[in-house]
Amino acid sequence: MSSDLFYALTGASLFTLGLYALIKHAHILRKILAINVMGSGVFLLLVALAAGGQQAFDPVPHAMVITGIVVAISATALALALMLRLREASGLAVLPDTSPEELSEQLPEAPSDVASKNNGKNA
Amino acid sequence: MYAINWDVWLPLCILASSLLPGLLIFFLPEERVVMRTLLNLGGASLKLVLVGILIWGVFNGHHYEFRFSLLPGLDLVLRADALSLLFVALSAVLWLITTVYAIGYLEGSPHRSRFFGFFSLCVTATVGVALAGNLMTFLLFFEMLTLVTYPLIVHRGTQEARRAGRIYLAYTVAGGTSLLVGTVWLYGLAGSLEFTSQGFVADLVTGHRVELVIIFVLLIAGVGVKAALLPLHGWLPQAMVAAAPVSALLHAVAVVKAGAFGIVRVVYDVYGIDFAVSLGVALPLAILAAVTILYGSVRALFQDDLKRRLAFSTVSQVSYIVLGTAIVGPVAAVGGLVHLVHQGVMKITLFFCAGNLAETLGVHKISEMDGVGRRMPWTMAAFTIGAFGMIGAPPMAGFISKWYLGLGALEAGQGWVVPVLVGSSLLNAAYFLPVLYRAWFKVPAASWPAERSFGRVETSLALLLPPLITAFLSLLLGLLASAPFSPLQWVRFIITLEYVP
Amino acid sequence: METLTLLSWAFDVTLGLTLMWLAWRALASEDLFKGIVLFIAFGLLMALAWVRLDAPDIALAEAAIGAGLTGALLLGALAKLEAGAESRSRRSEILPRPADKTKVFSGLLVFLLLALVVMLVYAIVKLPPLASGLSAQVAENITASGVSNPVTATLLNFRAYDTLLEMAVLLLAVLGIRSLAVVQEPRGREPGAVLDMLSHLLVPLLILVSGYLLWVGSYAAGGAFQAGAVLAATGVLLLLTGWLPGAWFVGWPLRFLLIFGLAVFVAVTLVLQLFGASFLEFPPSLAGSLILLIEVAAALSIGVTLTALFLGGRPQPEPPSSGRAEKRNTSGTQPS
Amino acid sequence: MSFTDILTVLLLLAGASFFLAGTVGLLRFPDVYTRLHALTKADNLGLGLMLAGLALQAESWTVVARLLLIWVLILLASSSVAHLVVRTAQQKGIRPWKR
Amino acid sequence: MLAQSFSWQVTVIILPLVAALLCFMLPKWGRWLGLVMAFAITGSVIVLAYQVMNQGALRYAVGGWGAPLGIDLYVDGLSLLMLMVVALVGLVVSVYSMAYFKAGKAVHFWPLWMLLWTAMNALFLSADIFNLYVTLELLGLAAVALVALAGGVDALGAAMRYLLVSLLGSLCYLLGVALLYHSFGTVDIALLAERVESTPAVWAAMALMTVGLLFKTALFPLHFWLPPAHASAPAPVSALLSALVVKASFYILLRLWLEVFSQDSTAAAQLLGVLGAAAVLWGGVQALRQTRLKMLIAYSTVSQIGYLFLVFPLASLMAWQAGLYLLLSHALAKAAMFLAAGNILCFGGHDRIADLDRVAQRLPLSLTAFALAGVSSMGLPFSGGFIGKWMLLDAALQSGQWWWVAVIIVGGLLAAAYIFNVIGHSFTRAEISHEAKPVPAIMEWSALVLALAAVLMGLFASWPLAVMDIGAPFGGGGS
Repeated sequence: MSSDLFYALTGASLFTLGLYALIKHAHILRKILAINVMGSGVFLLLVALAAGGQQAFDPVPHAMVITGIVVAISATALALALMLRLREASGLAVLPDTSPEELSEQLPEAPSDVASKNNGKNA
Repeated sequence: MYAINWDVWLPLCILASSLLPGLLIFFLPEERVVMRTLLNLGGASLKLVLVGILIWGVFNGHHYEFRFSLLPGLDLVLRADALSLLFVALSAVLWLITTVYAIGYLEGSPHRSRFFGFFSLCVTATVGVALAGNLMTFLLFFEMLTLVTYPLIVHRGTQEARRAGRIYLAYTVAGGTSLLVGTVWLYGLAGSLEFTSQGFVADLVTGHRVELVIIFVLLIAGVGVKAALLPLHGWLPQAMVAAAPVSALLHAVAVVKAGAFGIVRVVYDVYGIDFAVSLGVALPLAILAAVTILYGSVRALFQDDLKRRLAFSTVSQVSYIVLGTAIVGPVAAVGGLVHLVHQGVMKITLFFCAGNLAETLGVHKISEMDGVGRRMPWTMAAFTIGAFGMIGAPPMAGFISKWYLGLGALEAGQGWVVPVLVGSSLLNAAYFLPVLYRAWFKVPAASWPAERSFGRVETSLALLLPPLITAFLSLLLGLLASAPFSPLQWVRFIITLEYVP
Repeated sequence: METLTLLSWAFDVTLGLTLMWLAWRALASEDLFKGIVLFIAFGLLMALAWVRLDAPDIALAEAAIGAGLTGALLLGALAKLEAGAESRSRRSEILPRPADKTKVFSGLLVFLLLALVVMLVYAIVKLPPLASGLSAQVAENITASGVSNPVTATLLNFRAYDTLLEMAVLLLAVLGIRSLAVVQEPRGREPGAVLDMLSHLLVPLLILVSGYLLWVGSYAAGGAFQAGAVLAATGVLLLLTGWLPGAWFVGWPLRFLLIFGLAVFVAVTLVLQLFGASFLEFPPSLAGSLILLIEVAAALSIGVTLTALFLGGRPQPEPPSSGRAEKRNTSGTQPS
Repeated sequence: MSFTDILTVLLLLAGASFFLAGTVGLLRFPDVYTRLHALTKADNLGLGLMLAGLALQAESWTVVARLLLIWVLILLASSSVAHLVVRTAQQKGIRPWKR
Repeated sequence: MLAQSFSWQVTVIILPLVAALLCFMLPKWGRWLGLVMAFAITGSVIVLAYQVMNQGALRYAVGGWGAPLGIDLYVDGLSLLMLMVVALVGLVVSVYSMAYFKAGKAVHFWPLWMLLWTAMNALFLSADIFNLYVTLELLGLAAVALVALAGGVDALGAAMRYLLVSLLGSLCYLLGVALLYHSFGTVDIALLAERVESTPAVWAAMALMTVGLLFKTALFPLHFWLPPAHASAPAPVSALLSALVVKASFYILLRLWLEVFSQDSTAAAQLLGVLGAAAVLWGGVQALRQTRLKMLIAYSTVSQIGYLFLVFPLASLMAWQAGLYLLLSHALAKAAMFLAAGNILCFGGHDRIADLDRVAQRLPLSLTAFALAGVSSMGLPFSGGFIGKWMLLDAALQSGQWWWVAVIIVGGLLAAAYIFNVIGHSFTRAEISHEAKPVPAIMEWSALVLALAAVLMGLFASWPLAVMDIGAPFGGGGS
């Protein structure tokens, strides 16, 4: 197994790992981190496979990844700003219909008004 | 560049003569009464004139057909054939009369622009159904009819009206869906949907008999909802909450008639009566119609609400048309088809009268009708003519229909129909005669539920004239049945086309 | 040489495993701050991996943008998140791994993800080995592209259209952020003598580095994005040391700088189209200088844009009454 | 292996050991001030040694100049950032660790 | 030379981009600039349409390189129709937004909307799967920013979820791009279609890209993000999202399945069909249960999207055409519905269906727009929805897969139920009337124009169907 292939497999694993974290974690900041990890995995895969050949390296995937990195930071910045705004409006940095039991488990001392607001929404 | 080819554009103009006024009326402010009335009556009269030209043209050998490509291989076709002329003429005449009546009836009530807008659209759809030259076009206007009658039914805006509207939609939308599936399926098998005398299915489809039976059931179920065939009639009595002109329109001109007309089309021009017989679907249809006739009459017997009684009467009477269509034989077919016209004229009379009673005296129930004939002699006279027609008393229009039906059944060797006819006539008598007795011979109560005074005449002229005219018409149709150009002669002509040996 | 390959192989495996471990820890750690720091470390090691994969251009971009600026963004956001929650305990703010909705759901998820991994691994292993890519075509056309660094040639010539749209994405992020929030009344911090001096030294140096990266991009690793990222780092540093954009700047001058790169890009291609070139076609004789022109504008815009992303909202110009001259004074140079 | 090669290896090893020391300090020291202290001092020195080692292998003087530039840049950057961190820590009221 | 190098395809992409820059640079003029540019963009789409109808499908090599090295733009009947529906809805929504957005929000709306338009036009013209990724991201971020424009907890939360889902979808898609690129050494769709063969990597790419795009298209069960996002966005944005944005990812999916993944994927196609059927039913039932008008419309979108996936298992020319026709008419109808709902919301300050009677009677035009659009959604004549449904039924019956017929039927009945539920309320006589804010006439007419367009699509079907054949995107003119 060449090391390039190994990097490609690492990329695939990172993608999956990020996907797992994206689904499992409630905090938006963590979800954003997860998305970034997934992105890194995809980029790694994209370039590592290109390096596999014996010929001169293929610059096209490199260009694609640079494009991808810039897109990723744009998305991250927007997501963070949105998160802060959401937090300002709702007092919580989780997605709106996170189930109340999930919230209460994470947040034993959550202010009651927020919890009730969420309950109302779910009902 | 080209001279306008009227043979193409006339059918479209007939549609437009109610469509455009209808659309314009929507945008009229509520208080522009004169303008609205002008548009209404102008459109109705124009349509009548155009239909007259159309009939004249057909007799002079013109072939009227408008074609517009909807999809590759599928056209929107408006064509004036013998059968469609019958229905077009009926709806054009009755629309004019109903419009006059509706103007009188709704005077001063809210949302009239909306009402008359949909009223015109409703007639547009009916005329479209009548002129449809293929099953696709028929389906289009049939569905449009569903949509535009809904606002008329819920027009009053009460909870009850909305409930009735919901029930109406539940039935008709489901029916429309069934019709749609049947049509698409048939199109897939036959590759064409053009109506032809004696049907196109037999020529274009070989084999697939099971599918064709299923399609027949789907199509009949689809149109049968509007025709209020037995298990599908539930919406009709509910829809009685609508205003009297709407009921008149629903029962006599538009919805129910479109359904019955659809059955005629499906049996004659889609399948062809011979092919339908060979598929073995004609007899079940006839039996279903017979059952509906008896069932409707029996239910009518037990209604105290006048309009509900009339509604069940409609359920029963419309099935005469279906019965006549499904019995194999030209004579019975004549009886069925001519009933399309006769029932329309008679039933509209009855509904006008019921509306007059409600509007003038506040009388809705039969038990309140004691002696009403003395208070409103003209109205009740019209009612009496209509009722006798329904029973099928000899000089009246209804008699003609029943006579031909019975004769035709015997000719076709379906003797079981005769007892049905007799039984139904007896039941008709049983539910109409007591009403007449009450109205003419009982002593009126001290006061009417909600009386309005109209001076010297018993009610406003716009309400009184229409029932008188239609009553007169139904007398005339019976008396002059064998005159040239009477509906009976016309129907005989149609049937000779359908039954070419 | 045998030992060297073995050694490098061992290095690659270690690096890959470390990457996975870091990612895992960054995502799973109880403390958000720790998670972010680990993520930054992850980014830096990613840069190392890029170097190992013969991708120095990406390594630079990753180090500057992926690890550096993203890290700064994340930390800044976390700081604001915590600043808003002073009443609450830090522990509650962290919201670590949520409880599983049900065990079944969790199991299903793991199963699906395992299936995903198996599918990916199988697909990758079974990938036909030839995979020549487009290196031959790139090599063939590199002389016509006007630059000798194939990555830059791809980014700014062969696939310049991607880059154009990508700059639109960047602009879009700023637009989105500006529509979301106004930066709250900034607390002008005194830079202090030491920081002031250091930033005076550092800022020109960074700008120099940025220019160098831009210049070198035409034949070696580097280019507009990397240069822009370094510029942005400068901007972020300035913001951190208490420098604030002056009131005169946050109106149209700032907006102009934000769209400058994109505008030049579009303008150049439109002018060329007037002369008969097709969309984004650069005549070989002019391609080098045109690309440089676009890159300069792009780098400037990218720098300003990324800094604006870090700022996290639209700066509100001061009301004119509150001493404009004074503000300008505190904004740029030292008051001391 | 020439003399310069050996010198390079020695310098690199020395640099790496300083890095190691700095990292150990970062992980093991008790508070932010002491950790920064270990990190900046040791790492700057370690980096300097490494760059010196690499400079011995350079092919031209321009490369040496660039390596030097890198060192200066890192020195400036790390001292700026260290200062910033410490100041923030102070503003937040974090007390220096005392035994 | 000039004539050859100049292309209206480029104009269609560059114009909205320039418009975005101008609107951002000159915020005070933003509204008027936006409107003028909207007309200009629509005009150039019309010119492009004229060109394509005369010359057939066009391919344009950006930068003169040509695939596989460069990026190609490609326009055929399919992309042209998408461009045109975007132009029509976009123009009307622009006019509507002139009145809808007050100064503060307008400053942000116009540049974002123009970028969204850029993204859509670029997406429909691109023939390059990596370029499509970039346009997808541009589209997704612009859409999210527009949703968040509404402010408020609901909108922000919905936007956040939408953003995360959108990014997840893009990354799945990008991973597929990576696999395809390394399998065949190109990212050009036409070249991929030539070179593609059945390998594990292609299967993995198909799965990943399909799932990623399904996230963005919000096919059941990946629709969870759509109703809150579409319901809480500002009305014109809801219209754009429901009418156009979800269709963009569907378009990519369609292209890929038609060209790249076309061979032996029957099982996967059946799966898509099943999900589509579930969406039709689930969306319909959920729409019926909603108490708020905009939520109802959003769930209706979930349901209507399901129909588009019923064409995958049928896979005949007629089915593809039916799907596209449904897509187009749904775009018009749904935009009209959201604009009408926006008017109602603006007028009465709420969109509770139960209290609609007091509002709707005083906005007859908006109500008419809603009703006409509803007719199209139900698939009743005369409307584009009816034609699409007719063709879909025809295709389903011809392929012998009658179970899809049942789904289409039940879906139509559900649609009728939830739409008449709204219309019925508006006919109720109301005792109390509302404190109402007047709605600018232009907003009412905008909704009506779109609804009428949906109705007209039911009458003039031959023309769009003829356009669909340009370049034979659905493979072969025959059968």
